Amino acid sequence: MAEPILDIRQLSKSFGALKATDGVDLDLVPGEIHALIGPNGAGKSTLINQIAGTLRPDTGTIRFLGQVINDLKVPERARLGLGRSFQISSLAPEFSALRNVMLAVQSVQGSSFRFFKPVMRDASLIAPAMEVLERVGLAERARIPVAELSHGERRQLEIAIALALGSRAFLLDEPMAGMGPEGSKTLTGFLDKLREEAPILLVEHDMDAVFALADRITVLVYGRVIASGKVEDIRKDPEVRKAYLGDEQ
Amino acid sequence: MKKLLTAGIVGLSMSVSGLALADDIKVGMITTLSGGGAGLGIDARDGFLLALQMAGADNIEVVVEDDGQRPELAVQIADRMIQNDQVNILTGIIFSNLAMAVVPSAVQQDIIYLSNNAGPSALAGAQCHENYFNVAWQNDNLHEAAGSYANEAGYENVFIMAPNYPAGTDALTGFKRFFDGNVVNEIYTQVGQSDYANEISQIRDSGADAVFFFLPGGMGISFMRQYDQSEIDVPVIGPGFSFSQDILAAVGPGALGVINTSQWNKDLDNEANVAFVAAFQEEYGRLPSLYASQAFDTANLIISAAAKADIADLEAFRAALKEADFDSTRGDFRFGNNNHPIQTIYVREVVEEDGVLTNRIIGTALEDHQDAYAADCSME
Amino acid sequence: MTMNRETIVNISLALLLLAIPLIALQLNSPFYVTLATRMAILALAAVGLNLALGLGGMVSFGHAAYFGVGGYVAGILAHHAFSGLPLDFGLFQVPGTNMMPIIWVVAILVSGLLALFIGAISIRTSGVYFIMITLAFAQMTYYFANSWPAYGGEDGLSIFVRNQFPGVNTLRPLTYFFICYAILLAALVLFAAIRDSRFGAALQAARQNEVRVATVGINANRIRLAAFVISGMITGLAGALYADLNRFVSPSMLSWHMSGEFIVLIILGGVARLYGPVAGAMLFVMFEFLLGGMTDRWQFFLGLVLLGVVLLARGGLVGWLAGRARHG
Amino acid sequence: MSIALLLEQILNGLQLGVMLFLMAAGLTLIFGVMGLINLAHGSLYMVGAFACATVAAWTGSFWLGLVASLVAAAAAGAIVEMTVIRRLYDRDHLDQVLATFALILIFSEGTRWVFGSLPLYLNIPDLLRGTIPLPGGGRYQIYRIAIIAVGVAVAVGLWLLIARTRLGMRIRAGESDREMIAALGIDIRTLYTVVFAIGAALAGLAGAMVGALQSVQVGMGEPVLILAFVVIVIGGIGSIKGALVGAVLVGLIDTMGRFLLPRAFSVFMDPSEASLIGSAIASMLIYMFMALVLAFRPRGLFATAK
Repeated sequence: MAEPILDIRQLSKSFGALKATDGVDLDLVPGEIHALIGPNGAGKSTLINQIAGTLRPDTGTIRFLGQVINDLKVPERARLGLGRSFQISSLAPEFSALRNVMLAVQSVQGSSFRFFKPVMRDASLIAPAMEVLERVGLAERARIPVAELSHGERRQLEIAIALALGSRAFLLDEPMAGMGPEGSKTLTGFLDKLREEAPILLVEHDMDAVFALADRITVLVYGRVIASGKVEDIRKDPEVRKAYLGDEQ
Repeated sequence: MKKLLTAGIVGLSMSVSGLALADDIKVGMITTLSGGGAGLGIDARDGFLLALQMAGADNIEVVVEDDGQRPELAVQIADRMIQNDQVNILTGIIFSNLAMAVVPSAVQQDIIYLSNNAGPSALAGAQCHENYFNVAWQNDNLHEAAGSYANEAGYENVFIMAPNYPAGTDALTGFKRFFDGNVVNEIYTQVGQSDYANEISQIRDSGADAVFFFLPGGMGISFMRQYDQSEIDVPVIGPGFSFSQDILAAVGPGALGVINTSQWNKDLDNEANVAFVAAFQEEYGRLPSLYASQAFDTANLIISAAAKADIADLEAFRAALKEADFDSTRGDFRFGNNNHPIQTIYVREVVEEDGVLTNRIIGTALEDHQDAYAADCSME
Repeated sequence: MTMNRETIVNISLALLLLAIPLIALQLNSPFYVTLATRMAILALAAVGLNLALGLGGMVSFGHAAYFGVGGYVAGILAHHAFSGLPLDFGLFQVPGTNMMPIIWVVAILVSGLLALFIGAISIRTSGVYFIMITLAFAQMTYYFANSWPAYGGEDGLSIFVRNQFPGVNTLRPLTYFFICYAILLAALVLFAAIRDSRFGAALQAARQNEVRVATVGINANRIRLAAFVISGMITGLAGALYADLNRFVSPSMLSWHMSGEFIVLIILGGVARLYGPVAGAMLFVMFEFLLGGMTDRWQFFLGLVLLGVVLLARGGLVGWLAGRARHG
Repeated sequence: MSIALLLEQILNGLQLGVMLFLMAAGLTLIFGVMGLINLAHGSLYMVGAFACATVAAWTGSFWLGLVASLVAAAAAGAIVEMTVIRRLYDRDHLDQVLATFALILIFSEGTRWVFGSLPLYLNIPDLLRGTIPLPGGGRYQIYRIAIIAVGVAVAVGLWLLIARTRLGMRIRAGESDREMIAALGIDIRTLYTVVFAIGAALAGLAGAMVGALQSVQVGMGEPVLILAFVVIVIGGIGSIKGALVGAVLVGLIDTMGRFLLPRAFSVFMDPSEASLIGSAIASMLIYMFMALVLAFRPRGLFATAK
C-alpha cells in the first residue's frame, strides 16, 4: 500500500462523560475513496471536525502529508491542502459561484491583503476559477448568486472550491444529502473521477453511493471503529450487520 | 437698495421714538431653552426682551435660538446667524463651554459678543478681545467673594467641591485665592453627575466646619436635596447662581439659611432695579433671577451704546459700549480694561418670604471687585 | 463599462451635493454652503463606518471615538500652533501646526492606532458583544476627553482661526466645501476599490460566511481588523475636517449619540452601498435643518422616520432608487 | 479614613450596584429569551420615573406613584413590544439597534412634549426619611438602604420566578430553544410580551426609586442604560446571575474608584492635581475593567452556553 496522505492514530475526544471519539485509527492513501459510515450520533462529524481543525482532539495524532497538524488552525490546514465540504452547505450566499471559487484561488495565491486591483478584472483569479468550475460542470452557472443555485449545484461548488484550493485530500461530509436521484447519479460519477486528483474521506448515509464508490470503508459506532477494510469484507462482517445494517438474523 | 430703504424707515421711526440714531441693530440671542439648563436661558431671554420692551427700542431686532446646551449646536446657530441673518451682535449664551465654542471665532468675524452670563477665565486674560464684553462677571468673581466671606465668618476648615471641568477648577481656584484657612478636601465630581452619596459620605467624615460647592444647574439641586436628606449639620456656602430664584423652589426647604454670594439681588435699592423687579413680576408673574437681571443689563447696555454710535462704525460703537453709560440693576457698574465688570459683590442668605424661598442681602463680600485675569489682558 | 441604475443614482447624488453650495451662493445664502460641507463631512465619516459595517458586517456602535479623536488631533495641533508651545511627550517634543495636510495625516494615524487597539480586543467577540464593546470603548474615550483637565475637558477646545491649506483660503466657506468634497470623493474611490479588491472579497465573504473563509485558508479576523482600522482612519479624518468646520472640538463629538447618528446615516442611505452614506448624510442634514426649522420636536419625527425605514423600507434611499445590490 | 467612611462607601457602591441590577436584569432577560438588544430600555426607566412623579404629585402619595411607575413602564413595554419590538426578533442586531435607537428619540421627545424641559422633583416618602447610625460613628440614609433591600428582594424574586414557576420554566425553555417551546404548545407571542413587560417594569421601578433621590428629567435613562450594558457585558449577556455579579462589581468599583483614586494620587501629587486626575481616571475605571474582563473572557464572566 502507498504511503498514507492522511494518517490518524489513537484519536480521542470527550464531551464531559460522552466519548465522541474513542481511540480512532484511520488513514487515507492516494487514489482511494475511503468511506466513513455509522449510525446517527456515531461521532462522524466530530471526527471530521477534528481533522479539519474546528475541534481539538484530547489525545492522539493527526498526520497530514507526514506532518503532525494537531496544533494548526483551520486556515493553516486548508492552506496545507486539506479540502473540506460541509454537511450543511457553507458558501458566501450573496456572491456568485465564480466569486466563491475566486476566493479560494486568491487564498492559494496568498494574497488577500491587496486593496486596489478589482478582482472582476483580474485574469489571474478568474481563469483558474473558471477552469475549476468547468471541471465540476458549473461553468454555465458561474455568474449566478449562490443563493439561487440548486442544492446539487452548491455541492458541486463546494467541491470546486476544494479543487481550487489545490487540495491534496478531500473531507466530504454527506455530499449526497438532500439530492434527488438524478443529482446523486451525476455527483457519484463526478466523485468517481475526483479520486484520481486526490483521495477522499467520504461521510455518507446513501449506502448505494458508498458501495458504488468506496475502496475502503470504516464503520464508526459510539466513537469507536468497529470494523475497517475492503467493501466486501465490511458487507460480510457480522458485527457491522448487527450494529449498523440492522440485520437481526 | 434694500439697505437704503431700511435706513429710510429707521429715519422715520427715529423721529417718533427719539431713540434710534442710525442703522437697525440685529441681535442674535443663542441661549439654552431646553434640557437641564433651560431655566437659566428662559430667564435670560425674558429679561433681555423685557428691557427692549420697556425702552421701546424698536430699532433693535432680536432673533432667539435654543442651543440645547450643546456646543456644536451653538456653533451651527452662530454660523447661521452670522451668515444668513447677518446679525451685528451675539449674546445669550449661558454656559462657558458653549461660549468658548462660539465667542473666539465670532469676535474674529467683527461680531460684537456681549456675555450675559458665561465668563470663562480664558476670555478675561490673554485672550481678551475688543469685540467681547462681559456684562455679568468673570466666572471666578462669586467664588472669590465666597472665599472672602468664609474668612469673615471664621471658618478654618472648609471642604470644597466642583465638577471636573474648566469652570469648576476656576471656581475652586477662585475660592482658594481669597480663603485663608485650611482646605480639608478638594473634590472634583463628574459633569452632569446626579448622585452625590459618595461626596456626602466624605463630607460627613471630614470634620470640616463649612462646605463650599459650585455645582451649576440640576447638579446643585440634586446635591442640595441629597445633602438635606443626609442630615449633616455642616453649613453650606455657595455662589449666588446655585441659589438663584429659578432653582430655589426645586431645592426646597433644605436651602433655608444657606449663605451665598452675588452681585445682584432683587432687594438692591436702586431705581433701575426697583423698576426691573416690578416690571418683571408684572410681565411674567414670577420673581426675576440673577440671570434675568444680567440679560436685562445687557440689553440696556446695547440700547445705551446705540444711542451714542452707529453700529456700522464698529470702533465708535465699541467705545460707546465700554463707557457702560446705562443704569444697571446692580447700581454702580463699569468695565475694566479687559471689558469685564468691576462691581461690588454681596453676601445673601436664603430666606422664606410669603411662603416663597428667596434671597436677602446681609452684607458685602467684596467692594468694587475686579477679576484676577485683567492684568494678563493687553487691552487698555 | 455600461451605466447601470446605481451608477446613475451615484452620479446624481454627487452632482446634487456639489450643486447645493453653488446655488446657495447664487441665492446669497452662504449658510447653505456650511450645510453642504456638513453633509460632505458626515458622509465621509459614514463612508468609514460603511467599510466596517456594510462590507465587513461589524456593527460598530463606537465610531464616534475615531471621529472625536480626529477632531481633537486638529484641535490640539492648532491649539499648540496658536500658543507656540510644543506638545510635550516627556521624552520628545512636537510642535503644533495649522497646516491641514499634516493635521490630516496625524489624525489618520492616531485614529488608526486607536482603532487597532479597540479592534484587536473587540474583534475577538461578535454579535451583541461586539456592539456593546465598541460602545463601551467609545464611552471610555468620551469620559477621558470629558474629564482630562488639559485641552478644555468638557468645555472643549476652540480653533480660533480655521487651519490652512497651501495655496487656498480655507476661511472662505466655498473653498472649504471644495476641500471636504474632494476628500469625500477620494474616500468613495478608495471604498469602491477596496470593495472590488481581493481584500474586499475576503472581507465581504467573512461577513456572509465566516466558516467558509476559514476553510479556504483565510484568517477572517486579520482581514476584519485591517478593515476596522481603515474604517477608523477614514472616520478620524472626517473628525478633523468637522473640527475645522465648527472651529471647535468637544467631547460631544465622542458621544454615543454621534455613533448612533453614523449608523443612522448608513441605514437611511443604504447599507454597504457605495453612495449610501452620501445619500444618508444629505437626507439627515436636510431633515435636521428643515424639520428643525419648523418644530423643536424634530427628533420625534426623525425617530418615526427611522422606525419606518427599519421596519418597512430596508435598503435605504440608494436601495429604493437603484434596486438591490449586485455582486459580480 | 475611618471605618465608618469605608462602610458608608461600600453601602453607596451596593446601592448603585442594586439600581444597575434592576436595569441590567431586564436587559439580559430580554436578550436571553428573545435575542433582542434593546437600547430603549433607558426610556422605560424614564417612563417609570415620570409616572411616579406625576402620580405622586396628584395624589400626594409616593407609594401610589411607585405602583404607577410599575404599571406605566410595564404597559409602555407591552405596547412597544406588540407594535414594534415583535417585528425585530428575526432581524439582525443592526436593525434592532437602529429601531430601538429610533424609539429613544420618540420617547425622549414625546416626554419633553408632554412634560416640558424642566426637571420634576419627587420627594422621599416620610416613612423612609432620615438616617440611621452605622457602626463606627457614621450614618446612612434609610431610603438608600431601602433601595438595597428592594434590589435584593427583586434578585430573590427573579430567581424564584425562573427556578420555581411555570412561567420561569417557559422562560428557561425559550432561552435554550425557541422551536421547542413552540412545540410544547406555549403561546410564544404572549410569553415574549410578558417577559418584555417584566423587564420594563423593573426598569420603571429603578427609575422611580432613583427619581426621588435625584431628579426626573428627559434623558435620565441614557447614562444608566450604558452602565447597564457594561454590566451585562461583564456578567455575560443572557445571564441573570451575571447581571447581579456584574452590577455589584460595577457599583463598587465605580464608587471606590471615585473615592480612593484621588486619595491615592495625593500621596505623590499636589492634592488639587491629584483630585482632578484621580477623578478623571475614576470616570473611566469601569470601562477599563470591562476591557480587562473581555480580554480574558470574551463572553463575560457567566457566559451562557449559546
